[in-house]
Amino acid sequence: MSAEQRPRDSPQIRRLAPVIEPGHTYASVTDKISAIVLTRPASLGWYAGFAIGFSLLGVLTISLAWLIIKGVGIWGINAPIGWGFAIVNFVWWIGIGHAGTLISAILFLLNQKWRTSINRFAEAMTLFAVACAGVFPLIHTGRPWMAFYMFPYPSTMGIWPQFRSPLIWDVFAVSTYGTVSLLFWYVGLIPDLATLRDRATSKPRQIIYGMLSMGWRGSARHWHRYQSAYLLLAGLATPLVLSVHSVISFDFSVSIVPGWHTTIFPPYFVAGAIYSGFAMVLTIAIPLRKFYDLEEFITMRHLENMAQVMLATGLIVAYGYFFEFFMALYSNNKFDVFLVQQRLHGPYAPYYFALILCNILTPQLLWFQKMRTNVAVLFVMSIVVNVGMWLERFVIVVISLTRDFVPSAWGRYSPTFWDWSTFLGTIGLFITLIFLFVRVLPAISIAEMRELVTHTSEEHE
Amino acid sequence: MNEHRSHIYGVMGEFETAKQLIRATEKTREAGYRRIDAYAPFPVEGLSEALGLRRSWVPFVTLVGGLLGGLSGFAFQYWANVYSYPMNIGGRPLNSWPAFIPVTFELTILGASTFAVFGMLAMNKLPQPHHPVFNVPRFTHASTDRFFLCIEARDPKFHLADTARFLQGLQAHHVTEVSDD
Amino acid sequence: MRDHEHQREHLHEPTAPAANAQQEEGTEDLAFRERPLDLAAVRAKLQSKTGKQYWRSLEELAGDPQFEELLHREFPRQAPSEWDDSVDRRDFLKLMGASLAFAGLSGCGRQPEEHIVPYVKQPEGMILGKPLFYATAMPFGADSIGVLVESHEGRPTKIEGNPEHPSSLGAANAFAQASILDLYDPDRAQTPTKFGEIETWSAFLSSAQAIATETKGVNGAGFRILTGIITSPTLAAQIQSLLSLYPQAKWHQWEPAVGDGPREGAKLAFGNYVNTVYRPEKAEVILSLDSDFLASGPGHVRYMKKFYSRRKLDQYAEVDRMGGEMNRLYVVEPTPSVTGASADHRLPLRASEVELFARALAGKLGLGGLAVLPGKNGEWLATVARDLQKHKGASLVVAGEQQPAEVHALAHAINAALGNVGTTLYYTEPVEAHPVNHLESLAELCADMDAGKVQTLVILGVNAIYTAPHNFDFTSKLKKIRNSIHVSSRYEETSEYCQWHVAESHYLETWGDARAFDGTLSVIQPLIAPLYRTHSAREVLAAFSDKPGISDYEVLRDRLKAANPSADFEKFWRKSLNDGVVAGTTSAAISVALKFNPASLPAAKVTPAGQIEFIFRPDPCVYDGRFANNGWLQELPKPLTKLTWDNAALVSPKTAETLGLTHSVASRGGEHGQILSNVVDISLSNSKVTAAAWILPGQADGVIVLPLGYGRKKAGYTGTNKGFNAYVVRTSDALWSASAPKNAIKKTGEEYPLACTQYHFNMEGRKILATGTLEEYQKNPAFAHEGDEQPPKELSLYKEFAYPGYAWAMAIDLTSCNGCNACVVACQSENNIPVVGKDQVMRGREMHWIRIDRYYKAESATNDPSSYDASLENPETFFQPVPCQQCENAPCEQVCPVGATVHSAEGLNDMVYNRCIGTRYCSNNCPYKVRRFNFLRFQDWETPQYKLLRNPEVTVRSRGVMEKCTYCVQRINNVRIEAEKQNRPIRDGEIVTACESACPSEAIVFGNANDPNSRVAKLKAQQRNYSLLGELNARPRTTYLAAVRNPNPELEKA
Amino acid sequence: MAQIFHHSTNFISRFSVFSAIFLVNLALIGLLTVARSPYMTNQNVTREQPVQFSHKHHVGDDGIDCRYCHTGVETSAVAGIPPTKTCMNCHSVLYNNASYLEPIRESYRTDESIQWVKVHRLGDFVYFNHSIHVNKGVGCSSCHGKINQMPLVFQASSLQMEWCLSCHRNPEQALRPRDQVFNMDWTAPANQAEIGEKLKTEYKIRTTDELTNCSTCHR
Repeated sequence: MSAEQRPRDSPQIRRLAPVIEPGHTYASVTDKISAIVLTRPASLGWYAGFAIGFSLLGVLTISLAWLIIKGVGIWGINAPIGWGFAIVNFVWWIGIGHAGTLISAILFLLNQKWRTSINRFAEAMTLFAVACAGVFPLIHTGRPWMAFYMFPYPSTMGIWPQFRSPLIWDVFAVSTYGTVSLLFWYVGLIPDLATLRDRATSKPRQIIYGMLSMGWRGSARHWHRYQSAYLLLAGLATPLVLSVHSVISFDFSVSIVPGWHTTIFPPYFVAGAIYSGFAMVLTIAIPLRKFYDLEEFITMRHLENMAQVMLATGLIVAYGYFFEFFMALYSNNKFDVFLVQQRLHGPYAPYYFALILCNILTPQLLWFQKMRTNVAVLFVMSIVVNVGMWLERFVIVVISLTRDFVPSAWGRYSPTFWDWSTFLGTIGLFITLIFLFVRVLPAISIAEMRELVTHTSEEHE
Repeated sequence: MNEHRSHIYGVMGEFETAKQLIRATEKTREAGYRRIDAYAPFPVEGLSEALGLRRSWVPFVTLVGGLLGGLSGFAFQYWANVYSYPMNIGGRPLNSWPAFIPVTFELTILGASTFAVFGMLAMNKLPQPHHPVFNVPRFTHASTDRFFLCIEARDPKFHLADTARFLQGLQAHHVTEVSDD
Repeated sequence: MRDHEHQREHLHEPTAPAANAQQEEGTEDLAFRERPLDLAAVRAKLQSKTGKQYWRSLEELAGDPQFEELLHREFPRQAPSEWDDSVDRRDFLKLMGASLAFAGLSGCGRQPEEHIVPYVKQPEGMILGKPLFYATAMPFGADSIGVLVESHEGRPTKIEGNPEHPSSLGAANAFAQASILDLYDPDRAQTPTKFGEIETWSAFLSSAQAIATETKGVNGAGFRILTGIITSPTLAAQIQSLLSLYPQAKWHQWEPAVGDGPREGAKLAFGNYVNTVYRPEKAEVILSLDSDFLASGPGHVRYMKKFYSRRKLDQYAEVDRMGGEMNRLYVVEPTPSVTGASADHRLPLRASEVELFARALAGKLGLGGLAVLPGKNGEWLATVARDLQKHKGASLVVAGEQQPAEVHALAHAINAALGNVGTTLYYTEPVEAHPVNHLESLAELCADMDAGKVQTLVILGVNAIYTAPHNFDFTSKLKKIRNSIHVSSRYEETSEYCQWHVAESHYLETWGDARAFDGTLSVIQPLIAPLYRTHSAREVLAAFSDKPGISDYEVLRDRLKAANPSADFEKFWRKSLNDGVVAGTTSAAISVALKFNPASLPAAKVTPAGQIEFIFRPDPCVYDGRFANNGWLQELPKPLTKLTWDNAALVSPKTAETLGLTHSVASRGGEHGQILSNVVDISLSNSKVTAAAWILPGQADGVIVLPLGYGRKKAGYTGTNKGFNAYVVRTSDALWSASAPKNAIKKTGEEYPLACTQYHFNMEGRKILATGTLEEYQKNPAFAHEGDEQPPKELSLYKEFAYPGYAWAMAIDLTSCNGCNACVVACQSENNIPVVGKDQVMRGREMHWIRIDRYYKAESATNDPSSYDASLENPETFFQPVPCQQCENAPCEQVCPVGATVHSAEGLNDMVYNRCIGTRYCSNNCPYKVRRFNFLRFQDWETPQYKLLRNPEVTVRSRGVMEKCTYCVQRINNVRIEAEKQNRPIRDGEIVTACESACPSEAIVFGNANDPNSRVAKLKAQQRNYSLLGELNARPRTTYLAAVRNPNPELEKA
Repeated sequence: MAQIFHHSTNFISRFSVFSAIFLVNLALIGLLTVARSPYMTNQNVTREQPVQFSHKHHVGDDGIDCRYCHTGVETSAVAGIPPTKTCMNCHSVLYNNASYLEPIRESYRTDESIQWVKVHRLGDFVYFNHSIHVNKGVGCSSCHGKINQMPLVFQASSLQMEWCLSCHRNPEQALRPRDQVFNMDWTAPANQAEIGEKLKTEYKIRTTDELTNCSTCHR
């Protein structure tokens, strides 16, 4: 039977909803996806979006220049709040990155076919998010031009980085994460680049795509090794993605600051990362499928599955929040107890309640199929969760620092203009990269779609 | 016949579906051809078996990379903290091995994955932008919706006319000879 | 010398080392210099400091040599001072242009060629690279503090106390230590001026001589001299000789922040002026009648040392005294002072009621006078009286400088009655060269000026227009004077209205002498020839005499010769210079007969109950305004309020409630930075001032304190327009306290941001400050450890690091700390700590390496003084100096990614500035929050004067770097090197940290904990010894000795 | 279209991949080498001085002791550059009208200091103390090289931290009898190892632990 006859709302059929609408051939998927890059002219909307992103990118450049000139003092940080927006944004961006790797690696291992049409741009998103995140650890230092001290090179001082510091772990974790994601993404791209090479009409494009595809010719022998390499990468990326956000959480849990020094952090940070990551994937996927009418490839099934993942991870995060309280009260450590109380009725209580609203209460709507299948709702929801997860990092990083051990040193934090401009700037960087990406590279993995076609056609036979 | 081989890479046949390609490949191997290769727009299940490919070395290379990364990672941290410049950091022991684990782990992953990717490319002899098969005009479809089987001239059993006929016998369309230049 | 061998000034760049301006003046000079100090350049640079000087365009900028320089530095040298972190557009563009270049050039880059500029003739006695110490004295009111000045190749860099000097005994107060910053203050007046136009000294001399001849003609009629209190015999003699030269000339005195009370009180009691000297060490019971004798007034540094020598409990445990001989201090005062806050018992009374208290006490002791104190205060009084009587001859009653003559007279009478005279206090001839009633003296001058009887007025140092009672309207009167000469170190309010302004030399630039509170004479010797074309008061006076141009040096030597016709004068002279005191000049005790009957006193005038009492007090940081331009003192948190850069009208919580005054915590900076307070209009004696209100727990209700010294209109870059000017509402009839109805103070509805470094006063039930009474201590010496959660060492998974050699450690006795701030300034001066300015303090970014936390022992429902709470009416107050705790398990070290802070083999928590990249992780992870971060470029690299100031032994930190207390590692290293050269171990007490050496109460002790005989080891062995937040197991090397107070059990019960 | 790339591109592309990797590493190594090169350290770079003062002549030929001019070396952190007066002690009579000594005489006349060009330039944040090294048996030549053979003084050592550390980690290699400290021609004897050890205990040299503390040189 065909798409239009199928009643969309009856559950048991809905569950069978395909990951790609039927009636597609190898050729048709190839055409449709590669067309976006090769033939379709850039729409006005694209230019508009790109313009926005690019101007925000300009804001970033200015903010950074001013930062280098004046020093981190242009931000709201102070003593005792040594870390502010920079670290909040860093953790937030890294978190967003995680969904990409997760979708492409873990779902691949679990052999979830529905991943195929979203993994490509999810991976791209990962890379760009990591790029945005990577900005902060560097610039948040007092002397960025000295940041190379963090790398283990044979200096004339005969001294090495301090490997007990979580920040050094960050350096390795984030750079590894960046590298591996890039490799993973590129390996996935090679066959599609070959496709583009073969379908490109203009010489320059042929050459560029040709170079990038490295002369891929779909030889069975190559596919043979290719597959095992890809599988291995997926297998490696999975523990990596888990480790990276654990390491990020070590920045806090390894310290002794009340509100940071918690063993629940690694799992709950990872869950939070995936949570925000899927939110961001939705934020991108929904407009993408709309504007480039890819509804047949990114189907309701994808959106719904992602919604379900969000719900699940959201609940884990909620559990994390709960346990922060429980452990503090249970341990009866006076500093922790005081801090969690501060969260409820300290000067920053509103932020905490806003975070609960965004991250725990709102997502409960996802229990209802109606909501899960309502594109508009999902889009709004994804934004809300992104905001919520940002707030979570704000609560953890900043608010914990405002009330630590010695009351005489208690203080408060408020961001300055430059805090905001830097944050928005990175969003600009992200948007810019995403827009460039959809124009020059296939946003959906063509080769894998072809596989999907075979499978679905087999299903239909 | 040998004079052919100098400028001929092999003979290539084109197929509609993956299934046809697999069948054809099996037949070709039964016919005793060994120096053959199949081309598909996506990894076709069963094709490797049909070609009788052995387990790839990629996993082994990856393992080596992982071990290298991890071991060197830990060894370096140990050396730097215990021998190169021992320092009392907050009363922690010089060899605070638990603190060295994260870096060691990340380096293991890094080593393994880089070896996996570059190993795969190397074994595939990539990059290789130029290849005889590209001389076949219709081969562009190999990256879209067509499947190709190529019997190479290097194969001892190879004979231009016979092999071509053999391929046609497998309902291959457009059997063409692949020139080698 | 150190400076020309290795540049100390900067992390990455060489900056001009000790330039020394002496050679500018061509004087005989024993100093080294590298680059001449071009005064024009100085001025130009100083202008740029105010941020006026910008490049007009990037092109122009690109051509600019400064820009080239800027490219090779991490950051622009000419960028406006970070003190105001305003984002200026052109400033922004200018720097934008440079920004691109930074990326490439910063970090690497070769060091430019440098020059070594040796002496031509090296002064003998100087070893290059080794500091020399000179003894001199800082004149201050009716006292002078003997100091030792550290000098590096001719540039004084640090001031410490002179152990030989009676009023110092080796310690120093904040003023004395900060006075070195005044020396290098770029805003000092640098040449004589006439009507504001630069003039030469010779021009002044000639016009002075013209005046002199003219004056001679009318034998002195209309010739007046106005000075503050003068204790310098030489100067006094010179004035006297002038007066004898001009018979009709007059000498007037005006010291705005010291009342006539002490003088007139003595007159009232004994019939003539006498000077009172206390011996707190001999007193078992001390009652202070609104006297802050531990922190201000003549001899206070000595008094503090002596007072706390009686509160050391079982220090160094030689004898197990268990505090047996601990003295007891009662304080009656209107507003919490350093003395009052650290008292065993404190009774808040309105200033005018203090006199009632004194009368009642006198009555109780049977001296006549029938006044009795109603209610609880009466009981309090009775108890105190009993306690005093119990200790006849070993008790002491001290009256405050701002209290009226009556109270002082009563105090004298009471002391006499208690038989304290000769034991706990004694009387001497006045230390002041010419004691007079200052108010009358100034009034007379003003009257005469008004009457046109004054043609020539020479003002020595007095900033009369700023400080004179406003009803005298000094300004308009001064305008009438034909020849007005103002001699002061800065071109200030008064200078503007004078014909001549003579830039006065700093006391470190001149020869002179001064007497201490007990009459001891010190020779003031110059450490450096005048940096600018400045002159001493003596030179100015000489200009009007018949023998002008005679140098201070000669005058001084002649006087001393005359006074000491001893055989070998040179020997005597050298000894006097070396010791800092002139032997045998201490005034002898005199016996005085009490001619005073308390009963005969007229009724005291007391502020009516319904009314509000406004009282004027010198500010604890800028005093009467003379230190207004001193950045160290401006940024020094005031002991009780912890306010910086501002004064505020202090109100008690209850009064605040009735007046509806509150604070709110600003979101930026918050409790540790910015507090928004209500602005009030105060209309008093038909004048008005607008001030920020500050609610101060422990203040007497119905009292509003107006601290003097702020609201300067012409103080300099640092001090101008800070706070409000209380002098504006100060009149001659209400010099120290004025009463007015409630409506005299009105909320304007506006809010004013105050920079407060510690708003939160509650310990939140955490064991931060262990306190107890002597009784508790004697019952349970280990009371400080009740409820301790410090984990036993065995619990650690890790093997201990051994510290076989020295183990540097510090013990701070909280019993002895009263928050006087001496250590904070000492540290700032020793360690080149920058001043960051109000805006940065409000963001919680002050840089003090040692801070003094102030906590109230108040079971307050709220932590906010601005909401009234009975427990805040008179809370017990405690102070806790917090330097880096040098933890053995330092949380900061473990998280530093680059190993910029690591542990030394002697247990120091080393901070390596040049390795630090500024992640601030260490600061986050420091439970004591003692780490300080250079968020912006706080150091001033441009001003040449500040380059002279810096201590070459300490790296000057730059932007983006973390810094903190290092136990003065530079001092440790230097001492160790000397010891090692002699192949001997370091002796206990050989290394003295800056804070330790400054502390008048010897609360801070540093030493080697591995040596069981060291003082620090003995202190740590005490049961009072505990570590701050011990439960965190950071194992601090800095530990505290619990604060023990000695309250009167009788009052405890009540 | 068919073949897009020429045969040669196969080689070119592979070659470029490898050379890229190679070049990156080469660059890194280069960077580290430059950092240690005289270009950065000014090692072995002789400087033009206002007066071409020859240590070879004064020390090597005339045999003047270091301490005659560098008076602070035993007592102070800095050895000290002699005042003009010191030069004039001799040169008021010797070569007292040699033209090349004019700057000296002029300085003495005008009381204007001579601007010598600095040769040994430690990092701004390093607190080196001459006296302790000299007193503990570290000879001048150990760091300054054979001054007595230098017509114009140049910096004989890199003065980089790793160089300092090399000695602070095992001092015995540089220790000599105190009477040899100012001997420019002293060379380590064959049995320096054991002599060093002996001297190390005799001089009470601190442990390597202590000598390599950050605060030993940085404050």
